[in-house]
Amino acid sequence: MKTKECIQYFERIKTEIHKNSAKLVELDQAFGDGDLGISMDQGFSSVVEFIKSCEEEDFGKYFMQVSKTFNESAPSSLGTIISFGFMGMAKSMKGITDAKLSDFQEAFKKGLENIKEKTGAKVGDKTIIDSLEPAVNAFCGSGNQKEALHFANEAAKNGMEETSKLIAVHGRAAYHKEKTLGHIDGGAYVSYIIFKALLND
Amino acid sequence: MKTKECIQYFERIKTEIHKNSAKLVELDQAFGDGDLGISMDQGFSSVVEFIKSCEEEDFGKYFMQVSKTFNESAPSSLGTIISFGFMGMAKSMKGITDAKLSDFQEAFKKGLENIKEKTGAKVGDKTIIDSLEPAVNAFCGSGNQKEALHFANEAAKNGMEETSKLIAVHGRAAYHKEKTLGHIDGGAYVSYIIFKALLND
Amino acid sequence: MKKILNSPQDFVRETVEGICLAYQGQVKMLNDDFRMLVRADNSRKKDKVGIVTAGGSGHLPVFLGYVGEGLLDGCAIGDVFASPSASKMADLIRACDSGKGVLCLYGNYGGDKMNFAMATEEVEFDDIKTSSVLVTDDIASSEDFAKRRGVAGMVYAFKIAGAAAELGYSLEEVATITKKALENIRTMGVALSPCIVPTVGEPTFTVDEGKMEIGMGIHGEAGIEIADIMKADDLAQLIFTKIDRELHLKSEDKISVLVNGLGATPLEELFVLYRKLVELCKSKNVSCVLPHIGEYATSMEMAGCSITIFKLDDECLKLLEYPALSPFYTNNNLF
Amino acid sequence: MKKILNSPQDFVRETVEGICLAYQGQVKMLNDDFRMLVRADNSRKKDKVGIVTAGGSGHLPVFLGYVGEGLLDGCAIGDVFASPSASKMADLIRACDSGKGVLCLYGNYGGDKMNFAMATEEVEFDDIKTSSVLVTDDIASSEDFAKRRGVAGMVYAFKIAGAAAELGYSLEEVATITKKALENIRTMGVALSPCIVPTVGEPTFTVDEGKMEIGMGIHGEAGIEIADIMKADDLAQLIFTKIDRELHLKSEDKISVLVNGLGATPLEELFVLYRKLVELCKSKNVSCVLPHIGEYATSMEMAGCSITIFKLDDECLKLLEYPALSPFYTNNNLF
Ligand SMILES: Nc1ncnc2c1ncn2[C@@H]1O[C@H](COP(=O)(O)OP(=O)(O)O)[C@@H](O)[C@H]1O
Ligand SMILES: Nc1ncnc2c1ncn2[C@@H]1O[C@H](COP(=O)(O)OP(=O)(O)O)[C@@H](O)[C@H]1O
Ligand SMILES: [Mg+2]
Ligand SMILES: [Mg+2]
Ligand SMILES: [Mg+2]
Ligand SMILES: [Mg+2]
Repeated sequence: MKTKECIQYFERIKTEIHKNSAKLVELDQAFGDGDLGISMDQGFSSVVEFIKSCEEEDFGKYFMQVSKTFNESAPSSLGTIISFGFMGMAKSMKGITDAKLSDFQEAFKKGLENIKEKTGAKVGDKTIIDSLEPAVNAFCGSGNQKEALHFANEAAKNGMEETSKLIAVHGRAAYHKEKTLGHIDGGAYVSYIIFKALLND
Repeated sequence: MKTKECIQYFERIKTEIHKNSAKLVELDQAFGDGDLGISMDQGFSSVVEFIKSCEEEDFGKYFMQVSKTFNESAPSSLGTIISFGFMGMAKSMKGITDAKLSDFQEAFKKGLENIKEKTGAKVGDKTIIDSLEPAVNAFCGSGNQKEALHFANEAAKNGMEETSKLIAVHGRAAYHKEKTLGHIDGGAYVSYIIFKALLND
Repeated sequence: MKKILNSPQDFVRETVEGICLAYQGQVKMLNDDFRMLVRADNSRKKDKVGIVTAGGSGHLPVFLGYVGEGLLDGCAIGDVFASPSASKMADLIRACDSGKGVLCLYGNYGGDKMNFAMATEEVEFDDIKTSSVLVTDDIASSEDFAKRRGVAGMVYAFKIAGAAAELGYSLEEVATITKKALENIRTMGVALSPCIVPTVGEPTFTVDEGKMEIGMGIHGEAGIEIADIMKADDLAQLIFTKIDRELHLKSEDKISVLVNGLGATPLEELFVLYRKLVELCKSKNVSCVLPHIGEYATSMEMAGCSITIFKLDDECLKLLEYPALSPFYTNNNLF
Repeated sequence: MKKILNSPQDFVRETVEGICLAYQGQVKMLNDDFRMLVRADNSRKKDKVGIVTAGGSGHLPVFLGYVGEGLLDGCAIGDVFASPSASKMADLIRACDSGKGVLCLYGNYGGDKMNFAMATEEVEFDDIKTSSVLVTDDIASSEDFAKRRGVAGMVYAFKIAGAAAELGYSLEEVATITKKALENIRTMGVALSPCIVPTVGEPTFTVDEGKMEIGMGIHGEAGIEIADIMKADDLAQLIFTKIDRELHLKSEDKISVLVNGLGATPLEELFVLYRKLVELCKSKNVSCVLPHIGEYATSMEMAGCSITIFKLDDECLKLLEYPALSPFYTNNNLF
């Protein structure tokens, strides 16, 4: 796969995020500041705008620019967290111009790792990680792209739903402690949307 | 009449003003700032409070103190205008300790004159003068106190009612020009209340 | 009533007590009376013309906030939106006279005017010379200059008079230059929401959602018209045009602009207005110096703003730049 | 939406353009980008530690207003209530480094933290030393000091860090004294009414008539409890007691108090609160110096206030008194 071919995936994510923008605002309003739908919308549409005219063929440099673009237009907490993810992917894919599934699997792992390192969040903390980590693991569990994405999608959904049983310890939601029980985390929902869009069922 | 005997008159004015306080607020709200009922209430109750313990026998000094007291507690436009009135009365009654009706008639004239001099307002300008001037003139038209007050009361009432046909040129109401047509002037209404209370019918 | 206070009756006293506690080295009550504020060094006062003002409370930093070096020597205040009494004004004038006379500089409102008339008459007996200059900068309040209300433009008038007095101008000269300044000062404002007089407890007027009242006075006096809320640029243009019609700004003129918040309007919005005003000035080759942007004359929690333009000649510019220092105002960080 | 603006999307840019037009001699955009503000003399900068901050718009004078002498060297801002991006922060840090390193001093919010983490990592490649100090003064936001939000207390932190840098402290020393100051700074606030993010167009929360939200954050983060509006004296007492529980004020201690208006609350009310705070301090023989009373850190048109207490040792007092000058802040008229 070439960098140019990534456009369709980002387009799908952008569309799916946009469709769910009101839902994300609602989730973020419960214990955050309610901007999640807006910032994710901005972030992914800026990335799509950017990559359409991006001639970079090196996946490393490509994802580094995606990371910067995303952060510039969505410098919120989750926007920056996702930028950390792209940055991890960039480091992992440096020098690659024709990427195989295994390259992406490695890149997703590195992206997840970078996020965990920078945020200090782990599974169980009621954040995007609760959906992202199981999804990335599932994605790495098959050599077939369609199947990998299918597993990932399912794991992302489960992980997202599980967050309603958790108490937030990071971000604005952490001020509300026990009150966050019963509510789904907005960041985890974003992860779920991303994998749903990638699968494109 | 001695200064001590003035208390009953001031008491009556105070009571009548208090009863009409909401009405005065309403009149002042139309084209003013709506404080007329409150400031008149304050002014006359402070004066009553003060003269109860005032031992001054000289009518001149007595009204000078009434003027000061009134102004201190009601330093609004009309409050100060009425203080100018008391000041005019004070000057006219200097040295008198036993006042006759004619002394009061002279004092009322001087009070009115002082107000007109200080404000520059004249009959027709839609102010307290439109009720006060005819009332004072009528009050001076009889040697019998009861009758004089009766004439004054009637003139004050007519003058007050006439203000609804006039256009304001002084005070806050002047900003509204023609719009003030059809409305009674609050200051003129105060004059009417005063003479009504003095008559005590 | 969304206010932080104790009893409405104590509001003015407690405000002034707070101010005196905060700025002990700079201001104090006269005769321990919270209705009169003078500079802390009032007893060893300078040999200069005294500058005093008076008016209702509820407009901080107007009036109390302008008692300071190169500004006012003293100020008397009444209840919220109400004049103080003549006797307070008279006491204040006496305390601020150093033998060179006292300028009474205040907004053109009935109560204040009548009380100052009584007070100046009173101090005449003590052989204190006074001169009165009325601020009538609000172009929305009347076609007739002399009948206009005084609003935010009085801040510039305080600044000019204070500096002139500091520089040794005589009473007549201080009055003359202040009047000359005021002839070149115009203001117009808009209100977006009402304010509440504490003793009343509810708004004395309303401005409907989506509407603004153009030309409304700082106590809620009715304006020229009620309009839909307009864009900041259009508002700046509207007010600029109305003021320019009177000041006749021309190429190479110098002005100082005061974009004043009435209370609830965020500072950010004032800068959006200022941005457009500079653009309008540039197109006429008028230059803007020493802008004043912030809350200089408020109406408690009223939302809205006013724009004042002060056309400067060399003398006024010099006086505007002259150092001034009160706990609420200084110009040393403005240029 | 009762706001004076053009399009919500242009609000932040136009605000900053207005500021730069108003105070040309003092501040300017970095790289003509309205998201970064530096001192006008940035190019010939002093040989000293740089102090920068960053955060969302809508809090004027925080953050832009504190770029000035003896204060911040630069500031990056995001949209209303949103962090700027890491690349702006990185550019800013580079521009404010004179070789002695840069202190990143900002409020403890997720977005700002993550972006500063990314930015400081980025400038490390250019061999720029940075140190980060987070402001966590809001006692209502968590029991855990490190998890608390940064609110008005950051103004004191800017002042201390700025003065220390001016006096030639090293990066490590500036960071140390600023942290020490912050250990002695506590804030708590109340909100009486909401504010509106321009792009959202309606309030993101409500405070019912007759109610106040105790401990609400400056972006509307939920507080500790919703209470009936209380008397000013009771509110002062409540906040003082909560803060005192942490600062343990004792006889002969010196403090500086910041009574901060959130936007729509009249200045008068802040002085009513200050009056009571001084009384409470007197009863403990604690003395109040250099009070800051006014709008220092706002949430646009939110009504409410916060009270910050800064317990001073000799070093902090000296740094607090050290001259500071920005278009929005100076301490030369406060004592
Ligand atoms: N420290 C953190 N670690 C991991 N995820 C976090 C952290 N802080 C916030 N998040 C995630 O980000 C989401 C909120 O994102 P966003 O709305 O951008 O935050 P904010 O508006 O407060 O900057 C949360 O739902 C959570 O999933
Ligand atoms: N210049 C004036 N001359 C005579 N009467 C006046 C003048 N100005 C105001 N008044 C009278 O005072 C009344 C308003 O009084 P008041 O409510 O005390 O004024 P304000 O609240 O504006 O100070 C008017 O109704 C009018 O009768
Ligand atoms: Mg959010
Ligand atoms: Mg009135
Ligand atoms: Mg009045
Ligand atoms: Mg946010």
